[in-house]
Amino acid sequence: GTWCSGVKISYFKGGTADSFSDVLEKGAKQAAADTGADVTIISSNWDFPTMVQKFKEEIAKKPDAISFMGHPGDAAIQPSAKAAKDAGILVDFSNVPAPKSIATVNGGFTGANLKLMGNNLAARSVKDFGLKKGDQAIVIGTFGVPGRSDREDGTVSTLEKAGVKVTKLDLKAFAGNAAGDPNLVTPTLTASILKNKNLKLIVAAGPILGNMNNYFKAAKLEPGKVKAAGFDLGDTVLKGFEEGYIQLTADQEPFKQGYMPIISLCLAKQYGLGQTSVDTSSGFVTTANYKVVAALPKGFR
Amino acid sequence: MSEQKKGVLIPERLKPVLGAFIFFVVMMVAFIASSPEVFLNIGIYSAVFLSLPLFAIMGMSLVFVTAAGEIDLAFPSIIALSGLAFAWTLQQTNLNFILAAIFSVAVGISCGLLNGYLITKLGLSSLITTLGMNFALIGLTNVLNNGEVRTLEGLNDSKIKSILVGSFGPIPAQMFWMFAIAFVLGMIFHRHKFGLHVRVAGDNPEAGRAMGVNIERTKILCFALVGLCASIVGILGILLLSTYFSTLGEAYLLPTLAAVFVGGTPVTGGKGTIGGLVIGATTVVFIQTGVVAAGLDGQWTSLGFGLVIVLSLLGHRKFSGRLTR
Amino acid sequence: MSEQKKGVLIPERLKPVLGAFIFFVVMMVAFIASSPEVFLNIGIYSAVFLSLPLFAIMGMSLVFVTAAGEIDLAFPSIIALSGLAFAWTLQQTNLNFILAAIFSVAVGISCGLLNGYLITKLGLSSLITTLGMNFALIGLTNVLNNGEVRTLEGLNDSKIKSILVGSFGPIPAQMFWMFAIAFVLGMIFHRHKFGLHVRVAGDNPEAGRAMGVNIERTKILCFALVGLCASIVGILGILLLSTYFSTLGEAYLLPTLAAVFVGGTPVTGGKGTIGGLVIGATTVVFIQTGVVAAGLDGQWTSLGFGLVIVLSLLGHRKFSGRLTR
Amino acid sequence: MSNQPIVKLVNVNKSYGNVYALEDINLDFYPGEIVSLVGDNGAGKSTLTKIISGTEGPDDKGQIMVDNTEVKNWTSAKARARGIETVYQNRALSEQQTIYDNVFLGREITNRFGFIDRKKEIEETESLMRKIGYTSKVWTPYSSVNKLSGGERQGVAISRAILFESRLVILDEPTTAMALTEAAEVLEFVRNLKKSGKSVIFISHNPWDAHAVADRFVILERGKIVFDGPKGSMSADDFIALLHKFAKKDIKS
Amino acid sequence: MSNQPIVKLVNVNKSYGNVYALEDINLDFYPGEIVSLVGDNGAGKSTLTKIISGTEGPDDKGQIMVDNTEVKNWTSAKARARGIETVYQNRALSEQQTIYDNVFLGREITNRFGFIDRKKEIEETESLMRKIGYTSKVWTPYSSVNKLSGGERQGVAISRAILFESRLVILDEPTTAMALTEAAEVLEFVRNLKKSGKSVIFISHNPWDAHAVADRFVILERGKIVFDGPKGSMSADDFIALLHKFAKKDIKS
Ligand SMILES: Nc1ncnc2c1ncn2[C@@H]1O[C@H](COP(=O)(O)OP(=O)(O)OP(=O)(O)O)[C@@H](O)[C@H]1O
Ligand SMILES: Nc1ncnc2c1ncn2[C@@H]1O[C@H](COP(=O)(O)OP(=O)(O)OP(=O)(O)O)[C@@H](O)[C@H]1O
Ligand SMILES: [Mg+2]
Ligand SMILES: [Mg+2]
Repeated sequence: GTWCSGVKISYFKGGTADSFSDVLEKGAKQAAADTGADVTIISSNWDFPTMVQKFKEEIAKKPDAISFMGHPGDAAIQPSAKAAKDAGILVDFSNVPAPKSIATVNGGFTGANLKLMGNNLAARSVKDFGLKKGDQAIVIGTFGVPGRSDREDGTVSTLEKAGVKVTKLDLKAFAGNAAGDPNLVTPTLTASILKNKNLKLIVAAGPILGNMNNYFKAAKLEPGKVKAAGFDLGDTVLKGFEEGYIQLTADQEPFKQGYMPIISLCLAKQYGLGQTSVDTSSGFVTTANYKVVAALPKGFR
Repeated sequence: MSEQKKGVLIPERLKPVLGAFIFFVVMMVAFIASSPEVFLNIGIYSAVFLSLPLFAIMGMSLVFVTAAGEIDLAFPSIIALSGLAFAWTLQQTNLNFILAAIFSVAVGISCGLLNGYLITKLGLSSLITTLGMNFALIGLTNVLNNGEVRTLEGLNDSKIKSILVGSFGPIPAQMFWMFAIAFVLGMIFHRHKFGLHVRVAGDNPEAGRAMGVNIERTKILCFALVGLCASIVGILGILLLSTYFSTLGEAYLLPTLAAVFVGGTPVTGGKGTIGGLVIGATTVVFIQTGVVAAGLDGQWTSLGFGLVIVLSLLGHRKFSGRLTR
Repeated sequence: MSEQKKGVLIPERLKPVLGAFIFFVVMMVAFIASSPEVFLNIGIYSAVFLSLPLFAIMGMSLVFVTAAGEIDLAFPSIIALSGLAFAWTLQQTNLNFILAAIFSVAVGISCGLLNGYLITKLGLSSLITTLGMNFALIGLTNVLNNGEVRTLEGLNDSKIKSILVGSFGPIPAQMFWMFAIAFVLGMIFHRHKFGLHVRVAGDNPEAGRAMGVNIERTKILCFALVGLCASIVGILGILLLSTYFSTLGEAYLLPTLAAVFVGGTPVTGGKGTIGGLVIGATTVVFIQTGVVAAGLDGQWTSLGFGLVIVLSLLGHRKFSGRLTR
Repeated sequence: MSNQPIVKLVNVNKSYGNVYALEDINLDFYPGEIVSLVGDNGAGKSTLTKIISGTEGPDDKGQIMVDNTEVKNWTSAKARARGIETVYQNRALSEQQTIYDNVFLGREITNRFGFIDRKKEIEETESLMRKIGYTSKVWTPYSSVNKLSGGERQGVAISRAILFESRLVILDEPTTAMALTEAAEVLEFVRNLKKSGKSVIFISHNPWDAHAVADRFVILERGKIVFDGPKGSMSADDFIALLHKFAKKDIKS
Repeated sequence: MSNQPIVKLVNVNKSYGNVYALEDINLDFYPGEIVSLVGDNGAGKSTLTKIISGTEGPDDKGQIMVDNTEVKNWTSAKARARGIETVYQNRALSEQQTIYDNVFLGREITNRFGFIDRKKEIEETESLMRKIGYTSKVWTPYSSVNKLSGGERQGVAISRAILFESRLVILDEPTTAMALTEAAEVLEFVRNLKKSGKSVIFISHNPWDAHAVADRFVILERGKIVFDGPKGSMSADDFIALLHKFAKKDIKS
């Protein structure tokens, strides 16, 4: 398409190269191809000060619009959001909601409510797997980094409310980010499994969730003996469903988080339409419906 | 020997600074040529100058440690821990800036002193000790902070914020602080006897000891300076964001180290340059902006960053002779 | 002098190995005492031994580089890039393992040779060059890979996978490979003339040159060895996962470096120990497991990791004298 | 020679681990006297100078007396403040720093905030180097030491030792690796020190040099003093014979 | 002395940047001859030895002839293969390695895969050290060099030079920092080398030592040969006078 050509949009993705950010980028590039918009991809390594810094730099470059994602919260970005508005730049937010800043710029929001997503996953797990007081669960991820770990924090709090005892395995703690190589999680997860005699549930995301079969083998667990749930959806996760290692996942549809903001911003820029908000975290993939999902075209989640 | 080299026009000690500067200019010319619309716009400079001072202030203290023949990899965690001290005190005291800054600086300096003590008094390798301490201190920070994000909204309207990180026309206030600190630390490094002792500590500590210089104390003070600068960086960073995260310091590790070496301070100790560091930090913070502006997105940035570091090293090599083993 | 030290019962060259071993045993005893239900169960050892060989194989090559008086920080990116070569070839050739492995190893070695060339022939500092190259190579990997996750499902049933990373009873096959490589590299490091030349290169390169040793070639080969081991680690890592991510090598940087030093190889060059490295790597991979098993979750892990590194350094210091400046 | 020794060692011992580098050393050094300290490699000569100059502490039992008062926690800074200057065997120069920085190291001329008065240091360095005969068109006080030849480095180390109000100058093998003419200059310089009333401890492995400058000989062997006596009318050959007599014999099988 | 020189230098030059360390050097070294090479600091003595031993390449114009044939791309490995051994001024020892590793460095005894035959190396080291009179209860061939005293290190460096079939041995200031008796042993050793038909280049700043061992003197000054002649009946005092005559004068202002 060419209807949006000449419109400059800076699109923020999170990491330089992780599967989630890469799908975001794919979405944004697809939208660029569909609309003709001139999209520049900005990466922040998921580092908050860097994000804010890059946000300010982009405002200085005066593009037509900025799609800002994964940001560190209102206090840090509201002043810049205001500056962007004053400079006549359209701003859209994605991935993590920032109500005050969104109000400031009259922007749209595309993404999941991550905390809610975490809460929901936990609630659904309690229901589907019949968890009860005294059961144990392991949650793998990053914790206590708001914005980055809202999802996991939400999962933990809801599980704990249900009386489940949660062990947190922090990926960042072991020398950088063990998410990079899921192999490196094996020993600690095994230790945790051995430690938690009453283990009923393991929660993880992305590549770690996709590697669940290997963790189960290492810990000599039968598939399904302990339930596995988590976030994101890729080939390896679907395979996990097929082999019975994974029972539940919630996908926040990163492709849409890349695609929708560009469309919304183009509409706003070219035709003066109001910016759109989209919730991308509507459903769950379960043992009942994973086959349907697996049959869908690949590379979009 | 019958002839002598003549006409060495550039004094030896200015070569690294000049080398770093030439490299910076060449890089900027390339950037301007590739994206004039970005780099001929003053706005981009205002934006880059927001964070430049933080890298530069951190880097200056690393010049001291490096010249003293040691290395410090623990500063990212010290930023996080002293930043926590700052944010926590602000919250507890209803934004008493002075108290919070004092506490933060005290925490930062204590961490530095601890590193210095382990390294000089117990004779441990600084590379590995500070690598270990970086883990230990970020762990401590996380345990204490327990995952809170500390929003300090009141700061947005505070006078102290506008003095420290406000702006004078297009120039962020922290740029002036950076130059002030660079002047003071530059004078100390190049002209004060402490600076001389630092360089001697890195070059030939035995000689220093024989001449009555307290080499251990000198080195410990260098590590303490890292702690001090880390807490300043933490404070400025928090003021800029009005928010505290425990990941505050993480992103500083590699760019700041790179700035030290791109700036012409050799890893081998015995010399260094504060002026060069400021230029090196500027080079480093412009790299990413320049690569993105050149239309190479995301993935290309680290390729560009890496190449610039290696190229700048080659430049120093040709210009000032081999810096390092 | 009128008296001589007598009865030095432990040969000097075994001290670092013994030191690393004692430290490891003390740590394990503490872990067993704190969580017998975990550490008296063979399962945990099987699990730890899955990833231990990857750290250990990587670390062995770093012992060579460190003993040669240099350092290499680029290996994480070499893992990623040579891993990409492996995964890509497998995809292109319908899982032709031999071809993929050859290509991967060639890529890994080439990266190492490039580092070695820059460092020895152009005389650049290895610390900064490899820091820069780490950025450049991961950037290149990302540009080439363009964000794909490469799933290699067919691998799961392949014979080669079960030979390389299958298991013999409770023991993962890669443990045998680790011991085999440790034996070969240990013999080369401690008994072959190449190993002697490596140590001389780190201790007194001038002396080596005067005696006709090609110091440059020796160092370049050490960097090439890092490239080779990085590609082996990449291949094993991909086989374990049956999937390729470009973030594959990232998490190895700090633990592997720590393993080298915890294992008793000093940063100053001139000596090292492959046996110590294996013990050091084992210590490092058990740390996190131990902390988690002790019931301290999340945030405490890095605190524990950092403390163990500093403590082990102190242990070496007391046991073998100052290893490093 | 006056009757009061500048430095007096009483029962000084020094051990490194199980190795005794010095055993029960009793020695006096008087003003205006040149003492040649000789002995085999490893005899303890350098160790003795390090103890006098405060860079190494002796074992507990003995005493160091300066101007007849015992000194405790003797450091190199204190020794220099009391007029004891040392030219170390390894020269103790920081190669990457300038000549003037090295000359004034540890005793910088500063303003009251500790900032170095470069101009003054350079002036004094220049006049000093001129005085002891080291000048050059190639280097200036701004040159860093790594640009200098071995002999020139020696010159910097020596000039540093005499710049300040020194009373006892210790020279640990100052002529090692020096060519004949340069070595001769050092010997001349040692004699001048004596003329200006200073006391000198001169360590050398060259028996002719040691003999040429000395008023008194002290021979150390394996940490012990085996000879301490005036030169008197002893000839160089007598002295060499004496040295051979005390030389340790058991290095050969 | 036979008529064919082992090494012949023809018009050899060596410059470092703008500094000429050697200018138009023409020199022959004959079998069974001890040449004392002397000259001021920085005269170029070490540079000359480095060129002969292949650790530094000369400038293009001159020639190095070994056994009357010109050699090109001369390296230390080649020089050693041709029987030219050097004891460098800085000893060229790797401190952290064992004595036997140092002795055989660059010429290890290995099996055909390159693995070192330790047992053999140790045996040979032991017999060698015994032969030249260095034995000790304190160290063994297993000891690392950093445990040795200066004199002992010198012994390792020297034994390394004679272990192999050497014809020309270059000793660059082998007695520096050595005590009288140890220095005497080195001189004795040099004379033994000659007796066994080897040729020796002996560099020393000690004119008595240089005189004592020499058959022939070569005096270098500022990169040029200013004297090259047999010892004949020249006395030590004549030799010292000669040295003083040629010594560079302009180091003093
Ligand atoms: N720091 C040290 N640690 C252990 N032993 C030491 C140390 N310093 C000196 N020694 C030992 O003490 C003894 C005396 O050494 P010292 O350097 O005083 O001898 P010296 O007479 O100066 O010899 P030289 O003529 O070779 O300089 C020697 O055996 C030496 O090995
Ligand atoms: N690698 C080098 N780079 C630059 N100049 C050098 C180098 N090596 C030697 N020189 C210079 O060459 C000249 C000759 O040095 P050389 O070491 O040969 O003198 P020498 O006669 O051995 O002196 P000494 O008696 O002090 O050992 C000196 O001016 C020295 O500074
Ligand atoms: Mg001595
Ligand atoms: Mg020489």
